[in-house]
Amino acid sequence: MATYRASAGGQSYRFSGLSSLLAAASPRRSGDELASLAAQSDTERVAARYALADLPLASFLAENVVPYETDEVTRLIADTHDAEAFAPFSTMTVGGFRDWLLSFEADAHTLKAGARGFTPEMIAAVSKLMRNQDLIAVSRKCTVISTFRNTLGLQGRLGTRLQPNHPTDDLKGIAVAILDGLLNGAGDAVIGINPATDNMQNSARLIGMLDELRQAYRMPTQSCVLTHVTNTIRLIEMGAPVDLVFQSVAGSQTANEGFGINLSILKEAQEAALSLGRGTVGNDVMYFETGQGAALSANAHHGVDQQTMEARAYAVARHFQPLLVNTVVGFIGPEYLYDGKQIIRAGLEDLFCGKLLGLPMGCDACYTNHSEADQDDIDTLITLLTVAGVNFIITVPGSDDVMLSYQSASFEDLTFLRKNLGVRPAPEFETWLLEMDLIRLSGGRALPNYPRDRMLGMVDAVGLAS
Amino acid sequence: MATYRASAGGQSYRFSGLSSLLAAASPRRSGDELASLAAQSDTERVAARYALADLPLASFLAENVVPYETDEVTRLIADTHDAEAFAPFSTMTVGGFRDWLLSFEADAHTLKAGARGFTPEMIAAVSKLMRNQDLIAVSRKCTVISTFRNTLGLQGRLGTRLQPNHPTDDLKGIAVAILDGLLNGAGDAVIGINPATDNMQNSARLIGMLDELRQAYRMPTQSCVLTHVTNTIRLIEMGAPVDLVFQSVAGSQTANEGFGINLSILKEAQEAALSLGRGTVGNDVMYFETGQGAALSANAHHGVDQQTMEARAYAVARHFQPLLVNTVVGFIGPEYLYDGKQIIRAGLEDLFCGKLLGLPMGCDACYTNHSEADQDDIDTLITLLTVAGVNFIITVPGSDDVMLSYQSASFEDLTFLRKNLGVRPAPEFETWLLEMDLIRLSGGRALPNYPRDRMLGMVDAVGLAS
Amino acid sequence: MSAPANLFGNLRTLTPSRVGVATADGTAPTRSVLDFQQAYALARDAIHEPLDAAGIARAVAPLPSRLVRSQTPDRGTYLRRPDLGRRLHAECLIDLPAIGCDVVFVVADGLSARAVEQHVAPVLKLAVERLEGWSVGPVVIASQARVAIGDEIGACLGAEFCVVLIGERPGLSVSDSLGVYITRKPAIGRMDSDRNCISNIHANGGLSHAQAAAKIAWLLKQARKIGQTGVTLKDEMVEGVIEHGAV
Amino acid sequence: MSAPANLFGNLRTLTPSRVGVATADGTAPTRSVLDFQQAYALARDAIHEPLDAAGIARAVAPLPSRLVRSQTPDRGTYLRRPDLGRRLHAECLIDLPAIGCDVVFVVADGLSARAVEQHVAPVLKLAVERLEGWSVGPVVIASQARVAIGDEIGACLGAEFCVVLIGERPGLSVSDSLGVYITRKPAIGRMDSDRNCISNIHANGGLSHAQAAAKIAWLLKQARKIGQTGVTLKDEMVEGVIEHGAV
Ligand code: B12
Ligand code: B12
Repeated sequence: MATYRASAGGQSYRFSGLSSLLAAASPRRSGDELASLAAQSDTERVAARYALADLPLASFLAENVVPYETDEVTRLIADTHDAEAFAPFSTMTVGGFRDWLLSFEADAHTLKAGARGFTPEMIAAVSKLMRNQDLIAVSRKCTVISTFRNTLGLQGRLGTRLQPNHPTDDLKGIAVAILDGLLNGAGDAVIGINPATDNMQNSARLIGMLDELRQAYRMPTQSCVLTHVTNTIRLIEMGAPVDLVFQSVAGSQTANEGFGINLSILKEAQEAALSLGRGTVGNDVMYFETGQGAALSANAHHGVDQQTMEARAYAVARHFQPLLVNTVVGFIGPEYLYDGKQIIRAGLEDLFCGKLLGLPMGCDACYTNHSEADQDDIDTLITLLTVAGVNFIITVPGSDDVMLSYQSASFEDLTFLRKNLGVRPAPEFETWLLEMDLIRLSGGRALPNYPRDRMLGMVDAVGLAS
Repeated sequence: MATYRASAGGQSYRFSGLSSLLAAASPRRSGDELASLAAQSDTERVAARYALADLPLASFLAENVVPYETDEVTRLIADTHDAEAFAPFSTMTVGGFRDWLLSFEADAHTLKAGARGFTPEMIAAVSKLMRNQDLIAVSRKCTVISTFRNTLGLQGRLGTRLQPNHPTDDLKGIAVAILDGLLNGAGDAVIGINPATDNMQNSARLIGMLDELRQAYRMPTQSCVLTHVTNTIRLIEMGAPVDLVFQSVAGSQTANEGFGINLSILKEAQEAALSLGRGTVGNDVMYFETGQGAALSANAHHGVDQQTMEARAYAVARHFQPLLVNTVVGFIGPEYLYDGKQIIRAGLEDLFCGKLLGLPMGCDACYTNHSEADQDDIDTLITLLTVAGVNFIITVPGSDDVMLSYQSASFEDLTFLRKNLGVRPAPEFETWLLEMDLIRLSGGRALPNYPRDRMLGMVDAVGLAS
Repeated sequence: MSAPANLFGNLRTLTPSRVGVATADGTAPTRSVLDFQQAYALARDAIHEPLDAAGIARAVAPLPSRLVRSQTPDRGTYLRRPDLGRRLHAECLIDLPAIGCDVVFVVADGLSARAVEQHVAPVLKLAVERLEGWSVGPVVIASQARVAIGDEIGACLGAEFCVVLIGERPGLSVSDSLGVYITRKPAIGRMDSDRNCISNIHANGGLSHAQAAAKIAWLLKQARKIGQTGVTLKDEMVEGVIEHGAV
Repeated sequence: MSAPANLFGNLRTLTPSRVGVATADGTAPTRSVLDFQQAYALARDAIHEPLDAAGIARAVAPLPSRLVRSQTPDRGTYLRRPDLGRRLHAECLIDLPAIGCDVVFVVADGLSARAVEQHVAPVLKLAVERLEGWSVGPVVIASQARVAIGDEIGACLGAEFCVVLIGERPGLSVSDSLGVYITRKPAIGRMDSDRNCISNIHANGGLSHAQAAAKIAWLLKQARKIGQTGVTLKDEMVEGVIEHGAV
């Protein structure tokens, strides 16, 4: 384990090992303080950044932050590293890499070419040297497209997950929320329900309902019931019309074990979903959620700061060619991201790291009521994320998820973003919205009510089907 | 003094007088806490907002928050209120006004037509019911154009004050900073120096230097030395080539007296500057700075919350048809705006209030080292402000004002905003930058060095002139 | 009110969600923004309400109970230090001798003491009724506690199963939602994948006390049958499908 | 390093400003971002350094001095409560009898104790030298103080003029900048428009001790002549134009 030294403010500091250097270089964050990994002072933090800036990127190929022998995520990262893609960066330092990322040379093309050469640790490292505006500027340049029944991630487009949760998975209750989302033009990334219960029969029923609705209205989008991956595998076996397989993933083998998963389960699930061949535009069948703090919460962080662990989760995700990945950034609570400022920063970091690693990255811009954040912070974050070219955001009715008990963006927020930043839905979904008279491309005045009236039938239909 | 009642969270609250209602409805803010005006709890705050939402806008014409008899700012507001412009709003409540502002009906045209019908208190009131995204959306719709040697405030444009301060007003030192700004395309709103000393001869010298530079390079912009207005009047009398008259203004007569000014001094200064007829495109000759907390700091807030006092300062400003008004939002310190979150919110409020009242509103997105904010917050704020259509921002070399000792946006930040949000300089200035080969409209690669080389002479020239 | 909002009028009763908020112009009207803020203020208050542990003890009687606390000194620390909320305060160990039992119920305040006060006693009573033949340990009422505190408690008592009933984080629409976490062979270091969860037990359109109790019993019995809790124990309870109807 | 940055090389010495930061691509390079952050960390530390009041007293000797403090209990409160920093702690009043004098110098830590420690003694000495014939009161050294504390001090002592030497807020390039505020007829309630200010006294390209002292003396003499301080007292000092040269 190498020792790194640097001084700042007239004091010199040493950091033993990449992990402690990375942790000390992180912006102040409650999770790293909880893990006793954070820098003790602002000057120590700057010293760590000086040291990090001078570190060759190649160092991250030489030293693993989590042991190769005992961790399959590390093995995945090391074994799938693309040395050829990395070649142009092999002599760069982390600081030089930041400068390159901000240069004109780094564009959609070169960033895409580099993605498989970057390890999560490299990307986490460079993000620690970046200001919010740097994270935004680079994320914006980076385009990652994924496809299933529509095309997500195109420039100037903003996708949305329509999240219609209900505390007892009541079908009509869920249908009303879906209707609300569609009337506001949401749902191109996915219509995705978190089921309140883990009951298999219940999940099957939800999947069936989503598929019926989609077909009845010929919606060019995909659906998902976000139950545990092992449940979804069974549901596929049972013949349920599964579009996407969902799973929460984390950045170490142990953390994933805490989620009851490993790489081979994910592989099995991906293959099962692929076998259904339900995609029309493409066949990206996986949907992953992540979020800083998950590994630490499971005591499976191996002394690595939470943002680096998060980036490692992206290495897991990218192995399975996902349609959607989103960080649920303020979801867990203040012990990992204390307030709006930390949530905003983490949201931008996660977007940056995910995109640079080649993921179709979205964000659930959210907070819980025990953290020091409010809806103003969400307004701020979704605006920044949209400027930064996020692939999609999560939207729930009135910002209030009544089952998961936290606040995210709302359908109205989507209208705000479309009006003020000019972003548009996925093209196939946009065409459908126009056909259904649900949006006006120009912005313009309110829509007539008849398409809405027509769609109200949706809720009754669900009643009959169940 | 009316009493207002409302309940929230099962508790009922009463607020005596408009001032306490407005204060209790304000977002949590250190300045209002310092003044013992803030709501005691989140539920009290919401109760105040319910009460405020139901209040007719006309109430603000019936009750003055600062007495008419003893305050010339109140008299100015009351006596110049345009009842005809107000007519369409005369039956609206504050809550209904918010909804109207967010509707399609409220557009650049109707907002402009309403401006003189709105009082600062009405606008401050409605801002308290608005989320960050509402402030952004409405500010963006509102266009205020002002002119002197160029046209500021056009849609899709972002102006900049180039602020080249030096701790001893060294001419060459200042010239280097100006050069740096120009090479980065800054300076269309104004090239404006805060003189370190109040010495008259020194200010005269600075004004002369700015005018020489401007003429030598035929820059279609205006200059300003931000000394006290009474000094500027004398300088005009002495024959100095004054483009703009600067002054800090506040929202009550007493607070302005604390600044050593009153309305008639401002009038005198405006007339003096107008008499010089130096504008080419137009003749808006006044430049005002404001900032939440100034009135409270002078103990001249009359029990009114700091944001309402700030909006009242805008009433002072708009009376003199300014070219530029900017809030120096985080400039004073944590006693008025504690952290990044409060600064960001206040910046958006100030922009909103200023624009709705008809001001060509800019913002100095800044913080001091004793507040809990950092450059990430500035990145966030300038991005939001630009989306919100701010007329101009302040830029200083490397974000660090070496004389005023605070941090603002930098020239590089302007490049970030131009690249990522597509905003452009004032058209006349843009043409000049293109002629001088100082920017590429397309974004594109770095510029050749020759125009820069050519401009380096600027610094030597200043040496000779002095 | 704009037309689509009116259209939503009837549909709104089908879900506690804030549906149909948008005006014809696609924005959230003032009323809904303020209602949201009011709910937010209340949710935040709920988090800080202290647990009336003695009251819970009385409510669960005649089941015997023990009062314990985590290593968390206060609420502020509780929010930042989940590690402390997962561990028993040393002085409580003495109250939890290794008696051995089939199942121990642990009542933990979690993020909502209110949820515990509203729902624990009836759920517990109904669940125990369904567990005929099971030896049930004393109810352990833990303050400033997280789910994993049940691991240490269960291990101390020598319980085969631990059922933690805990206050879920308060949301804007419900601030008294109870969650249940079932773990076989509780021991410090158990992972969440070793447990099963029943969530959203509350009266605002959530799971009823009877439904929750039935599911606890079903999962416990199934767990005993297969010798496992966690991801390998699947909820295939047929009555588990919740009846649908008005909220 | 990119070309324009190099071009700025020589020019950079002409100002302490962070000029010529942008790379050819118009962004701030890593090095400058980190240097900025380092300066930020240091500036923030500077704000919290306590004043060595006894050390200042020794440094200004043989001028007699008095140590006082404001009503602020600690630094955190100081930052949030300027009202308390403007008022004398009650127990200090006894040390400030109404002796009457032409001018009293008040040394206040303000936001930078470092500025006071670096610059007060020499500036004070040079200023007093230039004030021949003036009766100078004891130097009052005030901790946790704001500019306006001089009003109360001056009033207590019965001074005609009060000159407050105070630590200005630390910036990234200089954290020991001294400011001077001169007020005629100091009394609680004076406004800032009643004062004159001399700012940016420091060694990083700021005003020298001699220049500052000369300006203090000029302003005091002019103020006595016109019977006023504040906006009506204009700085028309001819030597006031600062010599220009290398930083
Ligand atoms: C926060 C949360 C998480 C966090 C947990 C990390 C943390 N430190 O809190 C994260 C994001 C990591 C998470 C992950 C998952 N969660 Co979860 N989670 C929640 C949530 C929103 C709040 C829990 C809470 O308030 N706990 C109370 C506090 C005071 O206790 P705590 O000790 O701090 O919290 C512990 C438990 O909450 C536990 N936990 C969290 N989720 C789950 C899920 C299961 C099945 C188990 C056994 C434990 C568990 O993790 C925490 C740390 O040990 C609930 C919904 C709700 N309204 O309660 C869903 C919920 C419990 N989670 C759920 C699910 C399905 C999952 C996942 C299995 C999803 C997936 N497919 O991967 C994963 C993996 C869980 C695992 N095995 O570790 C479901 C459970 C459904 C069911 N009846 O079984 C719920 C009810 C939400 C839902 N309906 O989708 N979750
Ligand atoms: C903060 C600040 C302000 C704040 C003051 C409010 C506050 N609560 O702090 C605001 C924005 C309102 C302000 C306004 C003005 N300021 Co001012 N301000 C400063 C700044 C940046 C820091 C002061 C500081 O750290 N004080 C130390 C702390 C610990 O003490 P304090 O008791 O909290 O602060 C008091 C004094 O700073 C005083 N104050 C602030 N500015 C001025 C200006 C003058 C002339 C006077 C007499 C007092 C004064 O107000 C504070 C509250 O009483 C200095 C620059 C610097 N580097 O110091 C310029 C500075 C002092 N201000 C300056 C000027 C010119 C002004 C204005 C006159 C501008 C104008 N044309 O209107 C106005 C009006 C001042 C007045 N008469 O009230 C000049 C003074 C030049 C000179 N040598 O005379 C300075 C040096 C900056 C500059 N070079 O432009 N200012």
